[in-house]
Amino acid sequence: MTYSAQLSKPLVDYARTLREWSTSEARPYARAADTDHRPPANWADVLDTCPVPLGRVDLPEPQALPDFEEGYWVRALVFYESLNYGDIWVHPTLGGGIGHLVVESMGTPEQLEKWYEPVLERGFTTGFALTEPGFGSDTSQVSTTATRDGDNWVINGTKIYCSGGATAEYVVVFATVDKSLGAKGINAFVVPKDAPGFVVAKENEQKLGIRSWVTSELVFDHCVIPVENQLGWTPDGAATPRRSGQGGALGALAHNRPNMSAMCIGLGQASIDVTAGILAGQKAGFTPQRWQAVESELERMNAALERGRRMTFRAQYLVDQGKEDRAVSAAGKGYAPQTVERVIRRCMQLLGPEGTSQDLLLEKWYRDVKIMDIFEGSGQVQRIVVGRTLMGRLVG
Amino acid sequence: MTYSAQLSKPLVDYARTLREWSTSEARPYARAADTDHRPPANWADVLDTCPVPLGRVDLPEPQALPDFEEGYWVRALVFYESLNYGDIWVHPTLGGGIGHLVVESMGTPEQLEKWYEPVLERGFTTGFALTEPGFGSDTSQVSTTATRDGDNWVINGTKIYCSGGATAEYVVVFATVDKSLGAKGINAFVVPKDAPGFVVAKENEQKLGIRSWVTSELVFDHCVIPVENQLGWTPDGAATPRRSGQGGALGALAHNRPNMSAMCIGLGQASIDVTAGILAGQKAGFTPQRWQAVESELERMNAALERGRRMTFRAQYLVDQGKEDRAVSAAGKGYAPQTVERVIRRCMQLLGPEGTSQDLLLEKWYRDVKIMDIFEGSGQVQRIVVGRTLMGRLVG
Amino acid sequence: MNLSPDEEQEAVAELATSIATEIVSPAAREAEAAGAVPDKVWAQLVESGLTAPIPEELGGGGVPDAVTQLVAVERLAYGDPGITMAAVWSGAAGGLIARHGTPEQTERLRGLASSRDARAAVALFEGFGRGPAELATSVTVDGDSVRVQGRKVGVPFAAIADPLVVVGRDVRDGRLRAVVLASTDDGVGVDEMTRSIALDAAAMGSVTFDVTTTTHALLGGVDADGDALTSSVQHLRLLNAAAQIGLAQRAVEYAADYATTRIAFGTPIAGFQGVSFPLAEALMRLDAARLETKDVADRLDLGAGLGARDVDHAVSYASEVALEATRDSLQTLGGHGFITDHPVEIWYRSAAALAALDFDPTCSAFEPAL
Amino acid sequence: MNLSPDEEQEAVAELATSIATEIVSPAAREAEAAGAVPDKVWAQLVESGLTAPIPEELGGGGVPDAVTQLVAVERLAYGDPGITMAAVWSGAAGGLIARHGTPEQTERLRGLASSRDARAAVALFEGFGRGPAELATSVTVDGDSVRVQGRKVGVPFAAIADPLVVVGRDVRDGRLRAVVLASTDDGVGVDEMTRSIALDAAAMGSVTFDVTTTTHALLGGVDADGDALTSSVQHLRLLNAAAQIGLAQRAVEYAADYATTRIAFGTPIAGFQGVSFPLAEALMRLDAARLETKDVADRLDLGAGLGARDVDHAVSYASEVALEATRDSLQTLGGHGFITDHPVEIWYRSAAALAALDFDPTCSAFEPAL
Repeated sequence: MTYSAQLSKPLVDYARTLREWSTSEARPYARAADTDHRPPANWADVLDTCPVPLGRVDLPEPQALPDFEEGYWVRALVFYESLNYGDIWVHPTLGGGIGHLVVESMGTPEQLEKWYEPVLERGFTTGFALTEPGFGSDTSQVSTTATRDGDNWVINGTKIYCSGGATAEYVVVFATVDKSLGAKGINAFVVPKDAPGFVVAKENEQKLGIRSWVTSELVFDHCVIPVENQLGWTPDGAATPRRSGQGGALGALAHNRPNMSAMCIGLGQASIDVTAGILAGQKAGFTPQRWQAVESELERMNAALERGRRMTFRAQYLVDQGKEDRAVSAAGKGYAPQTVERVIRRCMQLLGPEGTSQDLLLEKWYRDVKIMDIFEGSGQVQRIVVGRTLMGRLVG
Repeated sequence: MTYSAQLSKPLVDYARTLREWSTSEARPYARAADTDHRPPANWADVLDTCPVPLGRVDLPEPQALPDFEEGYWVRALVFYESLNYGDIWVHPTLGGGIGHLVVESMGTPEQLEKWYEPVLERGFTTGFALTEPGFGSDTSQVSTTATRDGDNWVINGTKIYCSGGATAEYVVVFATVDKSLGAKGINAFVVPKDAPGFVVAKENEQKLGIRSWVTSELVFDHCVIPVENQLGWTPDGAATPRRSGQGGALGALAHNRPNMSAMCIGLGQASIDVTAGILAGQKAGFTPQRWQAVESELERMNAALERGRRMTFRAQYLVDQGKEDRAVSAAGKGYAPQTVERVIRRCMQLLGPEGTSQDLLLEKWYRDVKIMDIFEGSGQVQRIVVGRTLMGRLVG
Repeated sequence: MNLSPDEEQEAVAELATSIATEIVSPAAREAEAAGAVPDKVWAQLVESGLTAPIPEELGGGGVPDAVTQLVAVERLAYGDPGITMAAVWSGAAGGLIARHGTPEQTERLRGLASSRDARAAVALFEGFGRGPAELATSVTVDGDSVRVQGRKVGVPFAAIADPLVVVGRDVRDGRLRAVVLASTDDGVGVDEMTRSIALDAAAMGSVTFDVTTTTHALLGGVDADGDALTSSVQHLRLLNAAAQIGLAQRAVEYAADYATTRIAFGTPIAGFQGVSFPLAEALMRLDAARLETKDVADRLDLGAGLGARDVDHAVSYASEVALEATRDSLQTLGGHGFITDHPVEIWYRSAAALAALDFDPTCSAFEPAL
Repeated sequence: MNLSPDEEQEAVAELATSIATEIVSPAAREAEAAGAVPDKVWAQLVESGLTAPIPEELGGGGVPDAVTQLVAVERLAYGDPGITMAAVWSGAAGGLIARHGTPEQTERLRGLASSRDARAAVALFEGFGRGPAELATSVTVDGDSVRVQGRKVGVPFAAIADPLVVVGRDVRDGRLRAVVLASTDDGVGVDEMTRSIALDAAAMGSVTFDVTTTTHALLGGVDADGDALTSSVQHLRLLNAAAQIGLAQRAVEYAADYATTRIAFGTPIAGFQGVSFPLAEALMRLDAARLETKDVADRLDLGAGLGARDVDHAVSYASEVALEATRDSLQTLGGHGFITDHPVEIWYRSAAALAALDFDPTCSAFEPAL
């Protein structure tokens, strides 16, 4: 088979069906989800209306996503773009979270059996607690401590941006066992939601966007967990960890960068399409010069979005081929979110003040998409990753 | 008087006269100056045709520029923009150079009498030798050495980008007397063109642009000069230097940043005007959509140029008021040259392949203007200067 | 050429900065939540005389020159753009009446200038990139009768403004006209009000007009000078640009301050050029935008043969600068910029709201991030 | 979906890279000075079969698929764009004839494909942003007679090309037509040749046509398929984009290499994000441009219902990327980038020349630097 960037017909059809469903069935709840800071109460009913599998974990039988010849990760991109084309509120209702991905990445066989496999079987949300008030990108600065006390670890510290922190069965917490070791002292611990000293300080943080996505502030106040909850450890001591502490955290996130880009692209495409639809009905209001400019703008925005889409597909294509390339996925992440931000902004401008009003969803998507420019590494981080392919570790 | 960015009528008239002259009389020699890597042989005759004073130094009586209420430095901007609107070849024929500015900045009274005042009286070119093959912006890396030998200094090293290096009466050379002192070991020395060991390795370097501006590669091969040629020194030892070595070099250049911006703006405006003139005659060749785009482009380019002009004027206005602000002049230098580069490039594109041919001067100006984005500090340097006003010395 | 601030400008800048810092900024969240400026803050702004250019003899605080007005708005918006523009837009209606009104019309200002309850507005924008010369809102004068027809967007206090000064064009000679109405007048249809991405304290909405009134409502009467009105209206647009500059300057300073204290990879993040350069660029661009608005405002004031496009470009550039500057400021804080513990997100949203209010697609262009 | 290079692509990339590095790049300055590709280099390029997609049975090196041709041009331009495009543009004429010609026309290729002296050209561009659908050059077929009228710019080997394949539109049905002429034919008026900012090895010029010939000169005869020709012509445009990508990639790598060894302020300058980030961005954008050209080329090859605008945008983006990438590369070297001791200035100039050759002002927009 020669070079081709075309998706197979089954995947294209799946994408179309999903996009149409998310537009007609999910999007109507988008404004309320933002205002209420949670998905609609009837979210399961809404999901029930979807004619294609969504990979739900809330059903008695976990629902698998269909397979396509393109492979797992490329399928994921199509899924995320199409789903978020409607709105972003659906995403967390599909459960999962990312805590168990860290378990999968770093756990011993016993730990996988205890904390990873049940997620696949039963489907429940797992939390992830890395970021702290004192740092963001520089994860070596973890200041939450884990202190050995006999057969237990005692955890102390504050974590923010814990996705699913308030609703997860357990949260994977990154803490240092010895600050003097720097990044090497950081370990991951499974903290069940009922552990003593586990405090939900803010159930859902007040955010610019993605308000219906629960991110919590968690406080660990002498929180006690058994020693075997340290990932990569057995009660008898260190097992061979599959990945180290920081690496584990980043490893679990690595494949997610392109997914984040795909969500952005979904929102960007939705914004262009909504805008183009409204403007088409308003053509008479524009001078011919301005209408030409408007048409060129829409065309250029679509071309830019398509560029981001291609970069993102390439990154996950390589993952599916077993040839993961961090710089390729970083390039896509550096391109797509900021470009989509500009796309949505420009769409709002083209529509005038009504474009920034809450009558439309563009202003919401503009707020939502901002985090996707930060999550999984800001543009600076992506530039460092890409720059190192040319100039090595000098780039930092 | 309230706020006003308007120039007085006399200065506007002077600018117009100069611009018209440089366009009609100087521009016709521009292509040859580029090809021949020197100003036209009859340059003095060309200058004779100018109806307003140019500040020539080649005449028996040095010619002063007229005074205007706006002050010395604002006048200089108008002068540089208008003069270079025709082409850049005229500039060096007006003599001067910048070596004597360093003398003025760093010299003792005796040194000023010997090397500065004669320039004002007789007018001749003075050279400046700072950059070396091994460094550019980081002037602390000067590796040319000055070694004391009795009543002499012996200078060894290679300098590039020496403006007027091959034609100057003397060159001010920056050399270190003690490498271990870093920037503090760097001193400035007046090296007459007939000093033993003064070698013109390349009379005029092969450059992308400004080919008619002589910049030389100079080699100092055990070049011997008297000890009193060290600026700020007397035969009896150190006088109180007005400024230190590096500071002297930078001080002499500080007021020149906005001048460099003004030259750029002259070239940018010339490019827009030439392009607009040609395109006006080709309107019929464009579709209406494209013609609208062309018109918008020209308008936006003019607006951008005007922005750079305002920034540049503000910087020199402050100098004239005795309130020099390095960050203000850095902002203008960060804005104008790169913007002009894009302006000229876009003009060439609008004209198609004939726009990049040597039939027009745009391709020459595109090459010329590139150095103005580098001379007197690249964009990075300007960002550091401006960033420090917000964040202090952390920015570097 | 005189680019130095004069005494009045310096005094205004100082006063406005202190009000911005001490009164406006602390009330920003409250005003947004309430969708209205807190009474006490409104009163203090009205008393300052900074937000309505109304002569002292009409009970106002005096009419500063055009550049000084920009300075005042920029500095106040440095405190909070939502509160500031609510007051400025309300004051703008009074300013227009004071400058162009008939004696009968200006007389009405006496109450307005000092009232703490009055909300006035100018209904100017129509979207579609239309500048004053292209407004589609029509004013038909027929004997004593005047009919106003059109649709306006981004009208402050859309549901309650009184006076509501509507700007349109005379169908007979094309001259710019303003008509003094009220939101509650017959024929004024206010769309259902919804919140916006920002600036909710100004309670903006869309309004459809089909009003029949008399020539008494024509600002400045039947023979009003359309060119003078155009100049005033263009000036109003520059006030929005000034607000963009003020809010963006604040965002950049906030981010720069954060960058000097926040440690990552062993050093304050200001030490990374990837962090410091975008902020430096924002500062450079703000310089350019500030000079542009001042220059254009000054020339408007002089009646200098100014192309309308100069205003279009000045407004457009200020918006572009503010959009990117607030974005880069938010990014400087990373994830922390995304939570409402920090105010950067307000400025980020406000820049977007202002940028959509007065927008011409031919003055700037979409560019992908890379 | 298959984004992996196949064996042919890998082999072509390897061959082209080695020719680029060992043969093309070292000859760059000489070719520019002479305004012609040195004979030996030309011969080696022709022998490689990489620059002319001519079937083996006609004496060529075979016709690779569209994406593979892009790979070849990109890699060769990595060596030097001037030499590469001279050969590619000459080869393109042969490629068009091979693909669309009548047996009589393709027969003539036997000599051309292996000749080291022949210079052929396609006269395609007209400026004004015109894509193939809008070409103003007219082809009038009247019985056995064919008349070609129009003006072409950026015609390679303008004064000597034989064959010179002129692309225009049939005045009767609007279909795209190509007519096989020679520069020396009656009615072909070549403007006085001047040098350009770059790419002088291709000896480009402007040519005016008013030629009367016979239907024998119509590429593919009277009934030639206009849509198939359109697809080929669009593909030619993508080759220019590939050249932009190749030269820009080279510039970025060169600058990155410099940045890792050049010391300033105590550290290799690659350690400053102000240096490394622009190069990283260039690399990211090159990735995007490369994927775009390949995708569009592949869909052209498939005859997939491709909008002509996709080609316009791909070409435009590749130019934008190359212009900025070469600029940032030159800046990385600072003053040293400005002297001809380093080759970055060649790539900087070449990007400008290619960017002006095929340009549509509606696909991108002027942006000030700040």
